[in-house]
Amino acid sequence: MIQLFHVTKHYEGCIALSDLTLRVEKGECVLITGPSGAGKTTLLKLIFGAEFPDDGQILVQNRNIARLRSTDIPFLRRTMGFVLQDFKLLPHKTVYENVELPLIIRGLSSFDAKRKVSESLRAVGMDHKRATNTSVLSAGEQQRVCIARAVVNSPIILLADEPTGNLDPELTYEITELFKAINARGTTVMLATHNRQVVEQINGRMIKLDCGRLLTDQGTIS
Amino acid sequence: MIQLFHVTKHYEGCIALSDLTLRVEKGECVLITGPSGAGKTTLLKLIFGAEFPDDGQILVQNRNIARLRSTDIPFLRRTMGFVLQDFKLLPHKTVYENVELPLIIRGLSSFDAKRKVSESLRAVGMDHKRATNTSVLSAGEQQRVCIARAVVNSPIILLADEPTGNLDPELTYEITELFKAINARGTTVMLATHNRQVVEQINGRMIKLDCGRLLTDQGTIS
Amino acid sequence: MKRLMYLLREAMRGLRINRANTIIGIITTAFTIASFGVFLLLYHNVRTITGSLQDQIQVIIYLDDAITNQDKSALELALKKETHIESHTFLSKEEALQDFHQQFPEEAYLLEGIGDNPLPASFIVTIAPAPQASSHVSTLATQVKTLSGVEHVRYSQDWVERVTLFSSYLEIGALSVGIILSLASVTIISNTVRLAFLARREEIEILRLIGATGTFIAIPYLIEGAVLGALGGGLSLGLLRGGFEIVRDNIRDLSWVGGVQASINFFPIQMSVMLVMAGLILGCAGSALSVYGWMKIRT
Amino acid sequence: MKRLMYLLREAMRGLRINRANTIIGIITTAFTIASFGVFLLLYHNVRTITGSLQDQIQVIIYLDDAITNQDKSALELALKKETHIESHTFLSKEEALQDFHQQFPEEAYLLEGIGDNPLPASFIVTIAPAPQASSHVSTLATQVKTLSGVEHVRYSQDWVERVTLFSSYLEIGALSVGIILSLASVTIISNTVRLAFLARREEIEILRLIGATGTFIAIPYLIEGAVLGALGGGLSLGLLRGGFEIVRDNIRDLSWVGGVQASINFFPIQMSVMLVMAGLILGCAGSALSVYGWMKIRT
Ligand SMILES: Nc1ncnc2c1ncn2[C@@H]1O[C@H](COP(=O)(O)OP(=O)(O)OP(=O)(O)O)[C@@H](O)[C@H]1O
Ligand SMILES: Nc1ncnc2c1ncn2[C@@H]1O[C@H](COP(=O)(O)OP(=O)(O)OP(=O)(O)O)[C@@H](O)[C@H]1O
Ligand SMILES: [Mg+2]
Ligand SMILES: [Mg+2]
Repeated sequence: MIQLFHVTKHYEGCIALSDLTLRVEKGECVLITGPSGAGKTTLLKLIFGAEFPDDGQILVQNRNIARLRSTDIPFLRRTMGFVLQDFKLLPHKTVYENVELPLIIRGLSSFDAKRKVSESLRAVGMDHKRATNTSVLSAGEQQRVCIARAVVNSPIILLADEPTGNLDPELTYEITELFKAINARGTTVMLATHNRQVVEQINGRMIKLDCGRLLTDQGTIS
Repeated sequence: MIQLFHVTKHYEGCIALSDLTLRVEKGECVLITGPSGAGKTTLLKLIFGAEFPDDGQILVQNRNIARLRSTDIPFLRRTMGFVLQDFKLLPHKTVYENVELPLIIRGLSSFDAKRKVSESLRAVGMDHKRATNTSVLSAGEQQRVCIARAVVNSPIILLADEPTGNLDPELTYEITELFKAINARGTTVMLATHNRQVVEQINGRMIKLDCGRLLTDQGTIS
Repeated sequence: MKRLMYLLREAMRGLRINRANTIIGIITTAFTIASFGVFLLLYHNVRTITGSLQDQIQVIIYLDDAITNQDKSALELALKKETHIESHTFLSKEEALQDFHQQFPEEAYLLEGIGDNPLPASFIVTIAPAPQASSHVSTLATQVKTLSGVEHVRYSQDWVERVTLFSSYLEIGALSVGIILSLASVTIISNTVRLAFLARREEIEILRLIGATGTFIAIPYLIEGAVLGALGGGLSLGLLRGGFEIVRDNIRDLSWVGGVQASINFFPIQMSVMLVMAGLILGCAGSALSVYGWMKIRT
Repeated sequence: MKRLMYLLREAMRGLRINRANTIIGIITTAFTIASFGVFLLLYHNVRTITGSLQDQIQVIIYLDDAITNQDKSALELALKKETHIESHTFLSKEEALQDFHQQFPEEAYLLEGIGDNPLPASFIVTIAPAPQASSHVSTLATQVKTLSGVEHVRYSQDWVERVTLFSSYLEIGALSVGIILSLASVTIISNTVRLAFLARREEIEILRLIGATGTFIAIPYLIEGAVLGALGGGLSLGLLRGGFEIVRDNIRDLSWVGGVQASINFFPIQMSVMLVMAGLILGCAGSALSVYGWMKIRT
């Protein structure tokens, strides 16, 4: 599903990832941990095609991201869901419109869209705020809308970057269960987190990064 | 130091705080917890003068915030430090410039400023990235710069909103220790958090909010 | 359907939300197109005026008072054979005197004291408008001068050349100004749209992350640019019309250029429509320029 | 010191980073000021031209050929006493003929056949320039007409009135256009700065959170506005100068308005400086408008 071969990514004056080789099978759930600035976000961004590696190859669904034409990237992205660390919700739109957007982009019929959006908003407990502007939501609420948007179109791959950083323990539990359920339906999940609770609850394969290096890679598909 | 009398804050279609009465003494360290959307951020924003209450009175350092002229607010703010949940760093400036800014605004001499900025950057472990643009930092790094900026001018009151949401357990420990040290020097600290580790480590007075209501208020100055 | 609706709604929202930006865009476009329009209007009118002036290039052949009827018929025959001549009329001594009284009533006293009519009879020859009209005039003049019974031939060589020269000057001027201002228009609109763009940079980034194609992202901006440009073009038309009316009224009031006033005209309707269309196309082009330019930089 | 440095650096950074915005701002300001400048230039020149034309209001008194020397001296005395008259010169019959030959060489044949010189002697009277000059002219004319030995008095009543009218029209026109365009300038600059503002909205919010005063936040924008306006004013001066040279060259080339060309002039240096200063002040005002307007809304 996802394969990285000797991937290196430099930024001005800092190495975000160095010589990383990794293989994630279809239907796996992988946790990525590591201290602040270890390269977790960079890793996820590379898989999503939001950054390009300086060196090495990245295969996602058997396509080489580094060689993909820029016009093909949107279509690859439509098969993935992404929960960003800084949310990236459209600020002038309501919760509903934000979650609906990936469906509009895919050209889904209005009827189908309505059902799917409501479903995923309910799953993260944000259905009661569907008509609210996202810019006025609390941080935890924004994070949940983000998760709803990522899962609304049943993606083949779900990438989540610190998805519970602004959530209380109870919600963290529920959201983690949601990720587990999505994974159980066959979606490949990669989850960057600092949260011990999440790590314990998922209890699956865990990759540990430090300063852009792969430190440990424990456990496989449970 | 900080007193709230029957404070109520409505937003369109939702009550963020209702009839809250609270008293925080000088030198106290208060933890604010509660589920997502409980009103923690709103409470801190009211104390900081970034929002105004619909009803009730707020006294900060014996000044009534609701009655303060808008030209006086900047001067009140200069005595406070604020760590925001969404960081709010100036994106086109370096780490150093961001932390220096509160000092420039206060008109501090260049020599003093240099020392203070370096000190607080070292405290959060971001001194090695002082020349980096804040927009390219990882989330945890941004959060730490935010903390450095809040403490650089030894504020009388320090308000921190989820300051460890993007930090790994080790850094969370260190930052929490930093807050404790600042509190020990006489600064009043109010800290909104979901993190059990932080709650246990500080082990002080804890306020629990839910749906804008004060649920519990346990413990006093330890 | 849903997608189309979304794109249209986005374009309208863009115009509404960035109202300041929209208004600036329209105003700058209007001003640029209007400055171009002023030249176009000037050119348009000078063309028609010089056209009608060139229609009236005349050679006046004054006849000897003692001309024989035979010489007169010979001269008339010669004029008829000349291909560059459009028409000719005969003006007798009496008609000439009448004309003089009519045209210069104040100077009429000049001729009062003199018993005899001092004005000669003449042929007034109108040259057919042609690119080389002025050279035809001079050859005709030298030919006719040699005929017997002709006292004097009058035509204004420089005046004809001057009109032709001015007309060609204006043509070059209008063309170059037109090109420069078109470029300016595209630049200004492109900058305006780029600003709208910068203001919504994050939105675009988010859309890309969700998997929107470049076209999907660009369309609202292209629509915005087109609407901006068209409105700017319309406004410029209004400005031009207003300015034109003021100028015409003043000219009429003062009746300084008496002969000319009748022929000052606004653009015909097709040209007006074309001006608005030009705004629309420039707006779209400006948008495209900045949208695609910007997208190229970003992944 | 450090604060001042910071504010200046911020202003420069604003101009540099929002380069598109800056350029648009300068161009729009330049265009607006230039459009105003065109009117000012026109007004300036028409003022000087009509001024010099009004200097030359003349009344021509044609004398009877049979005038006695006594009548002539009486007439001259009367002219000398008249206060509105600036100067008068006598033109004898011979001089009149010479003048005619010089001025209308082509029409000279008109007078050839006639033995006697048909042109009368005349006094050419120049009226002192004054607001009521045209009324003085007509009263003078009626007075002089009754004197013996005067055959005819000629003056162009309408022409004088026309010049006065045109001059006052232009004054009103320039004033109203000036006011409208000044408002437009302020609006455009204010919008431009507001855009710069919107683009940096978050920065301002952050500064407020850190405890910056309104003044501290506003100063860089005010400097930006002033620089923008001044550069716009300078550019407009350049545009005007360029346009002016082109127009003057064309006028000279064509020598259509021969008498006028000498008196077409660009602004004097003080007026140029004032134009740039106007840009600066408008820029600053526009900035202030949008900065303070915006800050009022926000806490
Ligand atoms: N665009 C960029 N330019 C320069 N440096 C960058 C850029 N993006 C990231 N970095 C640096 O690369 C390193 C890794 O960043 P990354 O965001 O992957 O960390 P992370 O593991 O996600 O950290 P966190 O837990 O704090 O989110 C950091 O030191 C960061 O400063
Ligand atoms: N400007 C606003 N307009 C409308 N509603 C708002 C606004 N700001 C906050 N709210 C609402 O008020 C409620 C309380 O928000 P607040 O940010 O205080 O929550 P919080 O306790 O900080 O939550 P979190 O833990 O998720 O950060 C939320 O439901 C939020 O949607
Ligand atoms: Mg990260
Ligand atoms: Mg909050």
